[in-house]
Amino acid sequence: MAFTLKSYALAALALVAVSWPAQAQDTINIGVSEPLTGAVAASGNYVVQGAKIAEDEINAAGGVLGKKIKLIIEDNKSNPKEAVATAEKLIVGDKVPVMMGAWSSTYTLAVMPKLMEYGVPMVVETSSSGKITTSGNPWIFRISPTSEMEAKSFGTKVGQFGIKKADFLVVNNDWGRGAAKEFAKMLKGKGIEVGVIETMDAKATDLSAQLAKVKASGGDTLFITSGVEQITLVLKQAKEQQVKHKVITTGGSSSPNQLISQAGAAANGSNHLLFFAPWFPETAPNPEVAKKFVAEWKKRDLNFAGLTEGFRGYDGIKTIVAGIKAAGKADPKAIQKALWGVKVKGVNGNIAFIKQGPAGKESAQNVPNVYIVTIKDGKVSKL
Amino acid sequence: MNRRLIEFGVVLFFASVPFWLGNLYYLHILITTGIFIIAAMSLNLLLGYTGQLSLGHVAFFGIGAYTSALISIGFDLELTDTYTFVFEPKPVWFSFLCGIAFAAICGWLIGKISFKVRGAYFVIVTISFAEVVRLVALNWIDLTEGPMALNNIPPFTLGIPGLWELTFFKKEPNYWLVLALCVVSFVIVRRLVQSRAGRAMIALRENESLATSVGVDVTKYLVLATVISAGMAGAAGGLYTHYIRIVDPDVFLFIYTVTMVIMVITGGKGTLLGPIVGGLIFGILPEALRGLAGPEVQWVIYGILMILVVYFLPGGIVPALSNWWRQREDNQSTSSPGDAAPGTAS
Amino acid sequence: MARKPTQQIVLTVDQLTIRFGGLTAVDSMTFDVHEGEVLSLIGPNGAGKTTAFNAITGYLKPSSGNIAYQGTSLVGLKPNQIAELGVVRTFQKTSVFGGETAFHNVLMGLHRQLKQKPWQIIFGLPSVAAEERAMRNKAREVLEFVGLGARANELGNALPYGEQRLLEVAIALAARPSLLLLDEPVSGMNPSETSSFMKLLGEIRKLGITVLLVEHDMKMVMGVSDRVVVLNYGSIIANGSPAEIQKNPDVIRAYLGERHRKTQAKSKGKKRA
Amino acid sequence: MDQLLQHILNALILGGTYALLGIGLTLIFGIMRVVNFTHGELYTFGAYMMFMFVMPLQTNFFLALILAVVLGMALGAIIEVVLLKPLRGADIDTTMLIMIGAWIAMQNMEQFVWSGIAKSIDNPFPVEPLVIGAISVSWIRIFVFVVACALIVGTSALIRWTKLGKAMRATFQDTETAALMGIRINSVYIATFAIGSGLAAAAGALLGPIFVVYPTMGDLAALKSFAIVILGGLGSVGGAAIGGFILAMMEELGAGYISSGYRDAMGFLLIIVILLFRPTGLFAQKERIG
Repeated sequence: MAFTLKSYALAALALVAVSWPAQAQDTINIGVSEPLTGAVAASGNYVVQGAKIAEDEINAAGGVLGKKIKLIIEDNKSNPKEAVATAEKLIVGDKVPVMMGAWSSTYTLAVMPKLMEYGVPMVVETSSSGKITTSGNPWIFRISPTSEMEAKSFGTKVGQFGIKKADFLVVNNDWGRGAAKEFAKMLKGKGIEVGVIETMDAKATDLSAQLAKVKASGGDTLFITSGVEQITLVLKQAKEQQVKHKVITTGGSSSPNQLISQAGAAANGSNHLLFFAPWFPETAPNPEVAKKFVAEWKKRDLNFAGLTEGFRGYDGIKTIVAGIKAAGKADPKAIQKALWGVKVKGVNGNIAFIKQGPAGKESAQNVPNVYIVTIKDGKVSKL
Repeated sequence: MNRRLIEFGVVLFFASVPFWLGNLYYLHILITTGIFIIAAMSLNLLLGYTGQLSLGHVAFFGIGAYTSALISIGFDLELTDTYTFVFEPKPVWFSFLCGIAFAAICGWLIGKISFKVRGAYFVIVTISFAEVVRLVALNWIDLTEGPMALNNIPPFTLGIPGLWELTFFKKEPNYWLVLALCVVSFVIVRRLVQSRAGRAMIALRENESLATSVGVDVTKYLVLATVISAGMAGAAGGLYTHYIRIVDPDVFLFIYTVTMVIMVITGGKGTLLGPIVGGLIFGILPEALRGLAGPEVQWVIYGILMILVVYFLPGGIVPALSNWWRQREDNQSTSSPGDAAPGTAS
Repeated sequence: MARKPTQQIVLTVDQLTIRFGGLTAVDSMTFDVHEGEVLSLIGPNGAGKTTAFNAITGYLKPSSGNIAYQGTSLVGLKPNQIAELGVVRTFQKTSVFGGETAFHNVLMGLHRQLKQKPWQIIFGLPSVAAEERAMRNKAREVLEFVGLGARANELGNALPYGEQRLLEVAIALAARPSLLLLDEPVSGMNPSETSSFMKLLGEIRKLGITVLLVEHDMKMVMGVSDRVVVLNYGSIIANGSPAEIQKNPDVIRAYLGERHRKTQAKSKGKKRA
Repeated sequence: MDQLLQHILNALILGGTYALLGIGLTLIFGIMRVVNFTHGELYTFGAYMMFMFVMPLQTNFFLALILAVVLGMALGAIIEVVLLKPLRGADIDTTMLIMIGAWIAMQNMEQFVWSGIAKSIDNPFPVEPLVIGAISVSWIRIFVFVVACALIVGTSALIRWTKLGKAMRATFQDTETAALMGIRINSVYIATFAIGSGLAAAAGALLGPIFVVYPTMGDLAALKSFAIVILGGLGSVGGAAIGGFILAMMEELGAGYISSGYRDAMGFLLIIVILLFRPTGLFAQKERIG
């Protein structure tokens, strides 16, 4: 039986031998949880590239509170549970005072209880589900628009599209379902008929069955909400199956340039709701910020198609750093308090937070700008 | 008794970990490792003792997790247009037991069905079962929230309702809870394999026709092993769900079964300590290697490691070490007949 | 001293026929086994002896005919159910639990004699521990009985061939048979091992166990059997005492004359289920 | 009605590649008694090779397809020689564990080399689909279907009429006797594994340009191959071919008329139902369990 002891002792030794790299305290760490692999990896990587531009820019200007900032980037693998694991690691392991993440609404919603539990604020850069800011989590600071905001903004221009009957093909998660719900509500409010609402798994690549149903529904417009990878597939397969609907994508993750390069002619005629239009930075509320960001992106030889996502990371980190500066210390509670008062000139526009959700534990929501672009003959043009 | 004392000491040592470890993140790793060790122990009962390569084991883990989560947060199901079945939230300890029970029932059902076939067929049936369960969890959105995941699952609570209650928000109580269930699982498996039932399972693994010739009922014992194994895996799933407090359909991914298989094979299938040693290695190694290699590279290493273990150490680490130890002991004294524990290397 | 066999019939094999596809392995076989006797089933390779064994113990489904043990039909029962009735067999090809010690091999054989239930085991009731202790003693006794007492801690597949065959018998005995079917138990044993096995068989008879034996070793068959049934090409050609069989001209022609040549040509038709 | 026709057409075209996957797997199982868990990775490998040749290297599309298949066969032969050859005579569970280890290692290597981001592959076919009345199909899919059918027919012909095919069939029937008759079993095994792998790589290389290429794409493909093979009976080439088409039809119709979410569940439900009622598959002639 002495053997029993021995193996346990060995295991214990292994445990003790796991030593953590000592953390240097001359930097302020910012946790980032993004999907770097998996179904929506492309978008996550673009966001991180944008965030890195902000990091370098801030550090080149001397950092914040006399210290450099350091992004600790974790891959949430396009999965809500992994998103929780990254939050756990960033907050408990790396002791970051503030986070940015987690791209999809589903991942963000998954992370939110951890923010409550440990009391760490998170800037939400992409997620659009209404639930995020209405569930009473005071650690949430969202700079991206909700699906409702996006639908409302689109509603002012819906007349230009002449829609009679709309169908939906959305990714099967909080983001897609939320978008379908809000847009359908808005359209019905305008007297437009809503046909089929089809969902697709985030990992699905063969969408022929859903498209056959959309085709059979007899609508004239198809709203698509998903990541750019899946939108590419939908456009290609819709073309193959002769689905004649006019296409409108929502959610701002459609990267029109990537669609043009990967879906080719199938992308022609499609319309896209975006939160940054890098082809026309002069139209942004802060043209100098937008132009500088686009220039830096190009200088780094990054994929132009990623700009429509990359700005989110840039704006998010800028917002966080403004919060840290206003707080005067890298403390979660202080940053949370300070973020309420920040005014940031971002790529999308001027970032400032309004209150949303149940009284006493409101979440913070920014009111961003929405753009619509159209792909014509392989080129992006303003609507 | 010397042996009892050592075992007690080992448990005491592990129980003392939160007092001196000092880093909550390490504790978090230990908790998830412990949960996987329970799952690996349950798989070992099937894979190691009955010799059935069940590659759908994660289904029971996930069923336990989902059942316990749903019962603790409540759910409603629109059964017909006019009638909606509303299930009120129940206390966590109760939901946890329900998770175990439901996983065990599923184990019974699957055992009854899949032991009609063996070998490659059995393996594929078990994989298919896990995959079907995953797709149900993904698509039955009314019940499971599908890819949106079940969120805000309550943590464990302990105490007398109304008088005194302790909610397991913190890491330490969760750690002790997992440790306690590890010990319970270990004791159950040990009692089982050192009894009539366990010997019947081992006999089936060693020589099925000989086993039946002395009266061992094949189906009965394979199903019994599956039921107990599924219940234990369900318990691990319940622990997981109330600790992590979120569960999504990816909990059913094949890779988690593979993780358990690697733990059992490397540690030593059909040994009591194998899953513990394998579980500790593969629970802690990813964290230890994190600075050195990305997750992909790590998984490449684990895959190759598994191949090497099957080639060069087919029994796993524990039997190899125990043989080495026994040979040393044999040089000093000879043991009396019949004292070695059956089918174990401890 | 062996107990006298009674005229009480325990096993009835009636018109047993087994076909594999077009091949008839056993054709209308009919014989009885009496309580307490040693009955040998002999015949050249491929005569259908092992096939008949497999049918009696439930490893093969008969194509037609009936098998009954103490009035209960065995047809359609599973091997473990037949074992529960007290009919226990050994296998032609050496068959032990190779990865376990000899002691545990016998413990596994004791399966039928234990009463503990799974829930009692899980809760660790004292009755389980008491039963385990009793069974461990019993296992040692059985090992001593077959003469493997000193080998208790050796792994099954590490034992020499002759001792593996003894271990098989020990496992079968542990299952407390009332009818023991031995399939070529001494094949591959040397003459001195064979003669000590014959002594062991005598001891087994003393326990009141009826024995049905398939064996090629004629010295052994003639030495231990009360009666002998001779098979050729699936049919019974003779049935009687060893002395009668040795004089039977059919047997001499069909079987003994050919035997030598047949055993040279390696086993064909030793098909098992 | 139009929708039904479209579904049937889609299923027919998908079925061709499913059949390729199934035949590859069933050949390896039937002849070598190995459950090849790397099958999905060879499929992924074929797709990535196609991507590599067509996109960064700008190789001709059709040449790239041939190269992808050949490289898939080579990789299969390497796996056979390195991993399986030392394990001749080992039980089926041992080889399964080895193959699972190889699968994990290969998949993560792909992830490491190509990153987790999905890739798409250009094809030289016209974008405008072929329209027949109310239904339509793209030219690339027609091409894929034709190539898949050609490969199925080619493989069957190889098994039926060539010397290698005879050796394979003999080994399938009885390895020992085949060896006694002078068939070099090792060569047959290597050839079998290479052909099976080549077919998986071909399926990946063909579907890659239709869908997208990503590191875990092989998981579902492997699981579906299992379903196809069980459906057709382990070891039955004809059964696997028919099984591929049946599975595709069930998926497409299930997705179209029941729920698109359960599309991938069809195969697994089918496995469970078949094994309950006819464990040897629909088309197996011989009883072969275990």
